Amino acid sequence: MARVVVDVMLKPEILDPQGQAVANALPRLGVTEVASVRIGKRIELEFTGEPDLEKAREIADKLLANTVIESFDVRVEK
Amino acid sequence: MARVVVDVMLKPEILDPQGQAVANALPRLGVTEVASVRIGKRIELEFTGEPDLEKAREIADKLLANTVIESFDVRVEK
Amino acid sequence: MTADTVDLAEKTPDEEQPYAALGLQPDEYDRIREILGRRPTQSELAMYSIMWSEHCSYKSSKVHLKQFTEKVAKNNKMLAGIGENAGVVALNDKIAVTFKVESHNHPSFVEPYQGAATGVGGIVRDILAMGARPIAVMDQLRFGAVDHPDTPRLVHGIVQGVGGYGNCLGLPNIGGETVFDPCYQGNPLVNALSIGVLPISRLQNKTASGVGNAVILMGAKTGRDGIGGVSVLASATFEEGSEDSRPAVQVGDPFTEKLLIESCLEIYDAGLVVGIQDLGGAGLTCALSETSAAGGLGMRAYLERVPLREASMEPHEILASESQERMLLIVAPENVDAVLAICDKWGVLGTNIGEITEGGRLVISWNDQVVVDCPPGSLADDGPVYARPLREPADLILLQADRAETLPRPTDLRAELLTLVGSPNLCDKSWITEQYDRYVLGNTVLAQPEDAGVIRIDEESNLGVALATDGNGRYTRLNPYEGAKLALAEAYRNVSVTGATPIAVSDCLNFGSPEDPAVMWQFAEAVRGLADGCLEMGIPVTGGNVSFYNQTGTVAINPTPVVAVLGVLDDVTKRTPMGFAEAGDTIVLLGE
Amino acid sequence: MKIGVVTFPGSLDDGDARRAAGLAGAEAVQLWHADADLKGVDAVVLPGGFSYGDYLRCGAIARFSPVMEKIIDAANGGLPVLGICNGFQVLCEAHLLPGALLRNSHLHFRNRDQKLKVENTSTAWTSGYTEGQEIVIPVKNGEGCYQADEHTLDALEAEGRVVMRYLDGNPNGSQRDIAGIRNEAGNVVGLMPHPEHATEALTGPFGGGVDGLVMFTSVLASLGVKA
Ligand SMILES: Nc1ncnc2c1ncn2[C@@H]1O[C@H](COP(=O)(O)OP(=O)(O)O)[C@@H](O)[C@H]1O
Repeated sequence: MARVVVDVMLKPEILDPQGQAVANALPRLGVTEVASVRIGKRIELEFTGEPDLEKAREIADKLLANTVIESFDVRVEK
Repeated sequence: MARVVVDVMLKPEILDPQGQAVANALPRLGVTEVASVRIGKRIELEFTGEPDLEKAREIADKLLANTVIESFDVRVEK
Repeated sequence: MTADTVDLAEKTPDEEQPYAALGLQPDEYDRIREILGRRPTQSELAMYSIMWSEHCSYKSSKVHLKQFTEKVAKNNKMLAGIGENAGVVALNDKIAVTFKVESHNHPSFVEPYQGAATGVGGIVRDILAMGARPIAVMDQLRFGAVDHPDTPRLVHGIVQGVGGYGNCLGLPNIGGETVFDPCYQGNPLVNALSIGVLPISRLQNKTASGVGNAVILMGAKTGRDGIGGVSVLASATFEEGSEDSRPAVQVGDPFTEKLLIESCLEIYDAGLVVGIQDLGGAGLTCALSETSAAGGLGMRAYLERVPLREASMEPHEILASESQERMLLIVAPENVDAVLAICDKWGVLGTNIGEITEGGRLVISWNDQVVVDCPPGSLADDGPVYARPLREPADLILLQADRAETLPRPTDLRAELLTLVGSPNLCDKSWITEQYDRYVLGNTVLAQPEDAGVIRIDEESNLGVALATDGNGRYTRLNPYEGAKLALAEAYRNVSVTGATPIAVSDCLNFGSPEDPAVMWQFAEAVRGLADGCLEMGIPVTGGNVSFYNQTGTVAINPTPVVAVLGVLDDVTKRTPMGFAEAGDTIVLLGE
Repeated sequence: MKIGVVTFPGSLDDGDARRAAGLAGAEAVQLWHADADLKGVDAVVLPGGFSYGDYLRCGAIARFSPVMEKIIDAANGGLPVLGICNGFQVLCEAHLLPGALLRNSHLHFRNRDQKLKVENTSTAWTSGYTEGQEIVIPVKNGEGCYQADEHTLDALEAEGRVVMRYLDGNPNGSQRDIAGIRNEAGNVVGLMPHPEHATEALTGPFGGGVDGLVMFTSVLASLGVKA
């Protein structure tokens, strides 16, 4: 089966409290070399036939991402 | 700055109610060619200096993934 | 794929079987062979090991729990009692309530969020199985020291799990307990209570009656969740480095459970079901054997029809799976289509997986291979029963001798008070309760910070119920008999002060290993205390749960019986909230 | 007057919304997500809950249900629509209201009695309040943090489309303390707090407040005016 991966991330100008919470926790784990953290979604779509990037983009635009606040990226995973 | 991406997905044997809900919704949007959907997290770590894969793996293992139910994958994004 | 079939078992009597690894004793294994007249198949061995585990068979507690039915005067308000999924008490000649408290301690240590979430999900299905609409939940939590490095993981995960599941299910959380004590460090307690209401005419049972009736599996697909979880998770303790043997964790899907509730209620109201059983920790194994044992008939089930999440699952895995959000229904053939139509309306999977047969055998096949053929009663009812040795803990005399009177008297009362107010056990709990929905369903009359939760049950008459739970491990450690009575008395008082009349009790008995005579003594004493207390108060124990093996290494937790008392208010508008109402009111101290 | 309350799979406060409609004097009508039929109702409430489990994003899947297609058309035609909590999220996903509701800034679900200031009374649902009135209504959500770009926020403020604002502490980190907004016409309102939980003294916020009932009596009054 063919897998298309849709990465959905909050747009840069939107506050990401979850990412921030992780970033704030890192120094407590002794990690000081990470400047920022953003958390988004990774969505794997298994197509029954050929992976259809166009279709995936359409699904992402309509359902998987809310383009008011999120941007997305679509790719076939080998 | 150098970005390391950590993909965190539920282990295959673990129930993914989110992915299932999306998969069930797709036919209503007229999409019939997607057999299954899995939803996980995509986490972007911006390193101040060189991207440190080892460090990222350590952070993922300790903090970003719950290894009881999730597995993760770490890579540098160019 | 081929499986270990009954035929094969007959032909290969000398095959070595890993019964010990499954938690069965040599004599228990011998009894299984005797019952079957041959060696068990792999699937049968899995089923016996699950059903005869402490968790399912109550083999160490049975002899003591008998007191709950023997000591209490017959109560004609009790419509279902111990042995059913949950006790049911009539409030009047039309309406009844059902409630129960249950533990999910070990899974919550492994995966706090999912462990606690599925704990809530499990108890709610017990309530649903009685024919009731679940109307509220409560949670009783015990954690280790508040400043221990592992405590945040457990507290936040567990509280979010309780909230995540209950909130998404739309059940108000009307109270609970939060206690920090180092004795729970490696073994937190997560007890959850649910209450439901039903018209008496809708009361359900788990009896698989009526030869030819269909067996319908409803709800989530079956996956490799918690395979062996009952025997491994619930009857063994955690050791360092046991990660590898951890079975896959159950993940809860409250959305599916919500649909399961709505579809089951619609099926009940349409009168379409003969018997029903929830799938809990022991999955299909328990549901198939308990329903068929209760009916006294036989059952034929076809495992290849069970919808699977992973096609590669083997028959014993399908039988042992602890996948959540499933129910088993017994339905007359002419009603099957109507049941499946209701499932479809709510988007819930419904699958006909078998039928009731004559002959008193539970026969389970998988792709035409018979993998189980046994008398269901031998699984459900005839498990081993132990009268384990009891011995008063050796240190008890010393503990009791160390009396409060010998402590130095405080000189600075202000500092004492501040210490008390600041202690994690006495401080404000709203940081927890604000994570729970108390308003949903619109019938919550009292909840946090009140002594008991009060729920309106009937909008016309304002009939309602009050619920409180209490337990004190430290008291119970010092004197288990009195400790259990104290827990009962406290919950009883908390219910009474709202203006309700207490009518029934449920309990969750959290103890260490029953194989330790000192723990077993604590258990026996606590049960005796609770039974005597209930007799004195004149209210029955309608059901509950025993959780053994709560310990880290060989050190048991403080014995912690959690007691829930249910009360009835004929008119909830007359409830008494805590706190002073008006200036000028007289303050009276009652009691000694 | 008939107030329709939609039941999506996973709706939780639908019964409460119907009860509130009844207490206000309306006939409550249950609308099923899979029916493309509004049964002739005069107003619609999208209730709180976790429609479709709130998986993916709150309200994202509900937005595509058959009943929503009808509601979107009717709302554009002036039908009064109130989205409460999850309903607010659905309205944003359906683009009947601008912006989006994100995870609470403190990352926790929060349930408390919330003080609010009524900012705008020129909507079908708030006409019974007085401008500036302070009310108490329960809030309970995990994803109630209202977000929109600065331009949209400025426009909402300028056009008086912020309907309610949090007072004495913002429970979820929403921008400009926004608790609820309306569309340009004022027939569509989205609100994070739950007015349906403040309609009976017995079960309402501490102290017995019934401030939420006004939202339901308001819509009846505004319908009466029109009729
Ligand atoms: N885990 C919990 N879940 C729900 N409610 C809780 C929980 N812990 C405490 N509460 C509630 O918080 C309030 C105060 O609890 P507590 O301090 O234990 O009171 P008390 O000492 O009077 O029993 C009570 O209403 C109780 O029901």
